Amino acid sequence: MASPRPRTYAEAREVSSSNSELGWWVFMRISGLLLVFLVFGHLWTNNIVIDPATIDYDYVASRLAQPGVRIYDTFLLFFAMLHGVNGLRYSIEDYTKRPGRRFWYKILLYTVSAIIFVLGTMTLWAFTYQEMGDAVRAIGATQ
Amino acid sequence: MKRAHRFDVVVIGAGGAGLMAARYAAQNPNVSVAVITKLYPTRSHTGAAQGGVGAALGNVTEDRAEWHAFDTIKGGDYLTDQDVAELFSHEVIEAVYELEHMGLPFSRTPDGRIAQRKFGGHTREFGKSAVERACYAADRTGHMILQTLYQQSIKDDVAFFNEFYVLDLIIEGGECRGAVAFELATGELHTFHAKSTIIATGGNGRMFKVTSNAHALTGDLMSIAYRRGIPIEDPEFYQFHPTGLYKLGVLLTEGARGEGGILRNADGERFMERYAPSIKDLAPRDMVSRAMYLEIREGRGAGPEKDYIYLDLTHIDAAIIEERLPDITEFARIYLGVDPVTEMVPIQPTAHYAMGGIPTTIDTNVISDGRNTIVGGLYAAGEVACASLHGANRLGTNSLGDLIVFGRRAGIRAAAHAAGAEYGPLPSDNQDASRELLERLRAGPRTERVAHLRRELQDSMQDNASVFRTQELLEKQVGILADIKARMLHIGCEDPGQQYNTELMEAVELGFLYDNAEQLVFAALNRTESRGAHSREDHRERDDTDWLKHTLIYKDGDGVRIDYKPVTMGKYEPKPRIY
Amino acid sequence: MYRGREGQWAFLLHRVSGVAIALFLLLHVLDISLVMFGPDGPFDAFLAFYHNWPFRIGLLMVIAGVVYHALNGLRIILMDFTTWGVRYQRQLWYGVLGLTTAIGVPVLWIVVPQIVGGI
Amino acid sequence: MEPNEAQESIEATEPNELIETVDIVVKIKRFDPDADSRSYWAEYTLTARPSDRVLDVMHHIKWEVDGSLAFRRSCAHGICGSDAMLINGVNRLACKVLVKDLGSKIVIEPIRGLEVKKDLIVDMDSFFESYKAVLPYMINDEAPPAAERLQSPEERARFDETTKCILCAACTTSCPVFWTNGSYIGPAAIVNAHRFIFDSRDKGTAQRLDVMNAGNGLWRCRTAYNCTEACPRDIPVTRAIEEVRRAMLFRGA
Ligand SMILES: Cc1cc2nc3c(=O)[nH]c(=O)nc-3n(C[C@H](O)[C@H](O)[C@H](O)COP(=O)(O)OP(=O)(O)OC[C@H]3O[C@@H](n4cnc5c(N)ncnc54)[C@H](O)[C@@H]3O)c2cc1C
Ligand code: HEM
Ligand code: SF4
Ligand code: F3S
Ligand code: FES
Repeated sequence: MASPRPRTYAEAREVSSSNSELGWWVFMRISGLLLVFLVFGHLWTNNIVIDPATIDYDYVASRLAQPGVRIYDTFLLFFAMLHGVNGLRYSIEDYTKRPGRRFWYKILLYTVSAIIFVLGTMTLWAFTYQEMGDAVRAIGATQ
Repeated sequence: MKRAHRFDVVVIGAGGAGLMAARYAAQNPNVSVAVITKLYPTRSHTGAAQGGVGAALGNVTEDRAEWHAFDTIKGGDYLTDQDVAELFSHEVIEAVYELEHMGLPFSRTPDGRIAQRKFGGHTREFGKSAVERACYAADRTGHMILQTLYQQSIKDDVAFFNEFYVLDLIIEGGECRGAVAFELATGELHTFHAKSTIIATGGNGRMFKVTSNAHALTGDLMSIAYRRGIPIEDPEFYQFHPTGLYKLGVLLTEGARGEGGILRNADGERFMERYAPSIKDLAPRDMVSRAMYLEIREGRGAGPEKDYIYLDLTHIDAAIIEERLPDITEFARIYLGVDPVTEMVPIQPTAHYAMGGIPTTIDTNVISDGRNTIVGGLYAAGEVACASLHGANRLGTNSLGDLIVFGRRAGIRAAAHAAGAEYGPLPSDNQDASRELLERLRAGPRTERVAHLRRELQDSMQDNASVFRTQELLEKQVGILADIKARMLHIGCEDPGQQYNTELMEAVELGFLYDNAEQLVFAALNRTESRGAHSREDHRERDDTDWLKHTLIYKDGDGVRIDYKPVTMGKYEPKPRIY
Repeated sequence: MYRGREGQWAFLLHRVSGVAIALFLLLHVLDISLVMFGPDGPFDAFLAFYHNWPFRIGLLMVIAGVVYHALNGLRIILMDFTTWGVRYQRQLWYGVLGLTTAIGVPVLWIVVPQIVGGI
Repeated sequence: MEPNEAQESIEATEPNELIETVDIVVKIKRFDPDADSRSYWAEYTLTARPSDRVLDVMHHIKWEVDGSLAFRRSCAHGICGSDAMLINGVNRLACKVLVKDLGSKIVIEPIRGLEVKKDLIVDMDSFFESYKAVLPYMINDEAPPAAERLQSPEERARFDETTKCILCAACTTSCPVFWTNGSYIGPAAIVNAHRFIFDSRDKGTAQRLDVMNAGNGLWRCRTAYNCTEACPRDIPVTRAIEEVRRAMLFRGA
């Protein structure tokens, strides 16, 4: 009745390839500390200071047009993504028992997060929203 | 898993003695070593020992090996073989240092040495005053010995067969060629072919109702050797420790009285004043146990059944109790719901230690008769063995010393023997006796229950053959044993399974226990004197002219045969044992 | 169910809240990135989806989760780097719960009408 | 119940409660590899003394009711580590918990996360493999002195608590991370590594830390404290884990 997952520590060592757990553990703590400020700051400005129900394209576009906000959000995006994705990895490793399945879940997680991270970065830096608004309006006008 | 194994050295038992033997056998590069044990090694009862291991290191005050040897001989009521005691008291010093080098975390003196404390019967200058001789690791010395030795065996990569019950020894032409064992996990029999076999299976305290011994201590190999024609030496000398928790037998260390604890009867009287006016509650174990029994028998026992004594610690500072006796405080609180700080603790003498066992030479070779004829390739060490270090009564802390000294000797000797020997041919029917035994027990009619017979055995041994013995009681016990023996033919197993059939094992163990009881009772019946732990009310005096000799009891058909051999004397002439 | 004590529940809540926030984060970045498609793009339509009832309640829980996760994260860091953090881990956890409520209630006071009111 | 039957059912007796008995229901999760494909609950109704150990109750069932019930035990007073079980939702030693502390309903299951072999007997080999992985023995190749290696009482005190471990597995099998991730090395192994890492005589710290630094080593611990609560020897397990982590973080610095 051989179990497909490594049951003993010795077996697990054979299948584990990285020794980076220490680094991630430290990172979770440092990023966690930073996130306290970043996340609460974010919540404060977007949920307390302004009523989120009033949020619309113009509000977001106008905020993203400010370089300060861009830099702030970049930090938030970067740390929250790494912190959160690594945290999700912990869960995958703890709850998926078969090494094969575990591998594919992680690939899926990393792919999705990479795409979203790229999207997020593009949102922050690829355009100025002035230009973008103009361009869109221009397209609309030609139709 | 294959069921035939071949190792140069096979060790049976993984307590202090077995692991020590395995370690030193494994040091010999020319031999392969395996350990067979019915429990996982760290479950062995060596782990229960609290007090310490006696060795004359002299770390606290001056001490000498000679003094230790003398104390051992006197403590053993002169039945100790004096050459063994001399050798022991010197080698135990080395052995303790070796344990320390293996990493044993001894408690320390302020200058960083192994800490030592006083213990009953250990004195300086041949009885002048108490000496700090017990080397200790807090109140878990045995636990640390067991752990340290197991750790070493991991380092040495010793092969273990855990949860394998040895059921038989293969003895052919005066030589041991290995053992047959039952694998608990699968229910299969395995044969271990060996050049040297070391027996280190511990005690047999479970033949009594109230005992400090583990459930696993059923004297298996004492019985197996006996069935294979090897005698048992001095089985009548069985030590009762005075302070076991009422009905449970869980041990409360001698340290409790060392810290000032007092024994009281139902009337609250400090009765030890009557029995040992000078040292009172700190008299030797056998004396205190006897006094407690007398009190109970004369109706001064406490409790609804008037069958226990109180250990009174209430006058001692609460902080001292908590700090120095944490374990026993916990035991009393958990198991009896009694808080030693404010209440008296109900106690009873508890069956503790077998001084006798499989007879060996000073080199741990098992011998098969009174002329010291050696059984080739067979060794024994630890509580199961009797090199006769403890004589008629063991001193506290000398058992752990025994394990490490004689365990080590056994390992070295057995490996040396194996390195120079060939495998003797294995009889083809080596498993037959074991298979028959198991089949009989599996298929038995079950008109008797194992648990009931065991309880009867334990109760009657406690009543008739424990602290006090008389011809009448012992003869009565002979009758009871005969009855139990006959009824044992009717036991059986409800569990038809092969895997982890613990019921079957208990049935086997009952048979072993029975043999141990038989050895004890017949030897005790014959010995018409009182010496050390063997106390005959009808023969109250020690009798050196007729009885300064070791018992050897043999299985003889359906009965027993008793023989004697002389005690090895030395520097010390027998004197009355006065403390 | 294993009858673990405070530590077990602290861990479980931390993990659940962490996963919830992380999943929300992925979604949130996705929705904000829709801004790239301009004012007439799918952004506002997506926001409308946020106004679904189940989603609003989920959002409230995520916010509460963030507060708990952040505070308990600080508790974990204290335990990792100080001996008294371990010794008083239980008290710290009650502190975390208390503070979560203390911060959470006023925040919800402000946020609930906003979220609920914006129908 | 006849009077002498009552006598038989007990080994432990609290003097004040000698006559007192209680009716209890014991539910045991059973599994017989020779007959069953899955485990089932068996229920036993019996009379016990409030001061009986759970182990006594189990013995009563085994000895008087159903001989096939399988469990491990030896010392019967909490020192050998054989009988860790999941009793009323918490890991404990059956010989160290009394009926009166549990009430009239007792639910007993095998400890979690290790393969069940029969009834309450689980596979301990994999547990011991994890223990062995941390090199739990003194590593010091320097020739020892003729007498003992010196160690001050303060140095000795540094690792006192982790020397108490009896390898009962109550901690590891109470850990929520271990339940779902059997390759986590587990608190018991870390406790035993701690015992050597903080021993001034040992020189194997680097090797041991390397082992525990690997993928499923001690960074897996999420400080759930179930291990600390479960330890029958009162070892501050989580604290020991944190100490080893810090040793790892700041080593060689
Ligand atoms: C509560 C208590 C406190 C004590 N305190 C002290 C003290 O302070 N100082 C002191 O010096 N002494 C003390 N003693 C005595 C001492 O601890 C024991 O005598 C000693 O530990 C016995 O060790 P051992 O190696 O012979 O056997 P054990 O440690 O009992 O080991 C027996 C081994 O044999 C195995 N075994 C048994 N039968 C079989 C079989 N059929 N097949 C395979 N394997 C088998 C078992 O699995 C086990 O591994 C104490 C004893 C008790 C009970
Ligand atoms: C606000 C401040 C935050 C702090 C102080 C913080 C702190 C921590 C810490 C210390 C851990 C490690 C837990 C452990 O090792 O036991 C952790 C885990 C985790 N965090 Fe955060 N975190 C914060 C915000 C976030 C955010 C914004 C997310 C989501 C994007 C997140 C998701 C996670 C996840 C999924 C885990 C893994 C949980 C587990 O495996 O048990 N955290 N956090
Ligand atoms: S640390 Fe405690 S719970 Fe864990 S194995 Fe050791 S004694 Fe048992
Ligand atoms: S229960 Fe598990 S998560 Fe850590 S603190 Fe104990 S090992
Ligand atoms: S039987 Fe030994 S710990 Fe319970």
